[in-house]
Amino acid sequence: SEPSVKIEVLFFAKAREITGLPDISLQVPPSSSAGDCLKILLTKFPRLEEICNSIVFALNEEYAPDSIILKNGDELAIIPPISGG
Amino acid sequence: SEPSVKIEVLFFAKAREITGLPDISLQVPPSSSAGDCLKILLTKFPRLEEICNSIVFALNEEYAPDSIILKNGDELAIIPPISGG
Amino acid sequence: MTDVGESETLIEIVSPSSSTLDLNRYVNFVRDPAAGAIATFEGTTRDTFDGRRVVELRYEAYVPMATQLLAGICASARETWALRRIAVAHRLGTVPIGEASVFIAASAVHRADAMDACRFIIDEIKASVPIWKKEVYENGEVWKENKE
Amino acid sequence: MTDVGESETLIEIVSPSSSTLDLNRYVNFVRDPAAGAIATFEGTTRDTFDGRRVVELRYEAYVPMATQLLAGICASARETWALRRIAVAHRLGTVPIGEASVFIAASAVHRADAMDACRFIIDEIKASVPIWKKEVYENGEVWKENKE
Repeated sequence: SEPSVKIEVLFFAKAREITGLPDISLQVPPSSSAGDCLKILLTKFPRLEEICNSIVFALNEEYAPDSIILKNGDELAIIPPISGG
Repeated sequence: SEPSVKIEVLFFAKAREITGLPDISLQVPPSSSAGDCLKILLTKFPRLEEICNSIVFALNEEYAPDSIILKNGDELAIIPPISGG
Repeated sequence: MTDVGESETLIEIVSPSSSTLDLNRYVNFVRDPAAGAIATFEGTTRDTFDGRRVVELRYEAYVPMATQLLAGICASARETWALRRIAVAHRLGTVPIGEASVFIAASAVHRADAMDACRFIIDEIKASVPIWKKEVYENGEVWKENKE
Repeated sequence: MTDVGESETLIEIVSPSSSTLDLNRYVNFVRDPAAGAIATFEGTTRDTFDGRRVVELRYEAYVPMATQLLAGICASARETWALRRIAVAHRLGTVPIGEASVFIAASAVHRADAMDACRFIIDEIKASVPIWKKEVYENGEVWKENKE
């Protein structure tokens, strides 16, 4: 059997408010991309729809494209539009 | 007889060091320009020669050209190259 | 509070439980006998936005990533300009009206380097560092987005 | 000390008998609930120039003319940028190594205005205000000239 891919997902700002959680552990199918993961998250938290066109991803503390493939132990952050400063 | 023109001359920085004075009162011929006044000052303080190509004038607290005509009671400042900041 | 250990660069993301940013400490950090110039930028909480009365701002950050990116921005600034010392601080949690949310100080031998670097750092912070601000009004609140 | 009375602009040429410039006082002067940004510039005495060890700087000014010109520079800045408050201070007499000879603070709703104005003001001071600095070395001294 293929190895399971267990990741940590972090939510910030509006994403955190919508999910009501700062982070969750998530099991995703092997070879899932960050974009695939977002689809899974949308089934769990349908209100993420509100922001899913404006978010970007960070994988292990670096900005990453939707297409990036997740590995076991990865930390995937959901980054809504930033507003620091 | 023509009215006398008595002015106050201010010296700053190297001009003050050369003359050894912060200011002097000076009688100049009627219709003298600032440049004419400098020639008079050079006869009194020959070492002003060292800086006379780099100075500019201020008349009554405003920058003024060499050609400006002095009037009685004017304050003429000898402005060596500035270096504030 | 998160410090990055490079001796001439100080980076702090200040936890919500802390009080105001200690601006003098950052200015003194960048003060240097070899420097002829210190430029600073302070971002402060405004009392109005588009005519709406702002009560306070609330900041949060992805702290380890933000700290890394700030260190990278300071390193880029050093590659571009001849800088002596840099301090960058961002406050988290509630920031009342008139107080500093972000503070940058840079020292250099020549003034243009200090001023250019300061501007580059705040522009990069706004463009790329994962920090979020919620504007709280008397009757509502909104997560802001940096447009620039 | 020479103050210009416009309520939102503070101009001070600080007499030789005074101590260090009180930078916090100027920053607090420009702090404003309607401002989102404060930019500052501080010119400090460097310990070396062209490899020569500098002991101290000594400043003098044509005070009434310098004060007028500073007021004019601040007025020009206000015509060009949307500013809230401005403070400009220049110290006279001896300024030891590492201390501020000049300090500028400007507040604005938007950061570019505060930073642009700050840079304009220091550039204009260097270019046009009758203030002179003598650099004192261990073995000599020279009146400086702003080249820029």
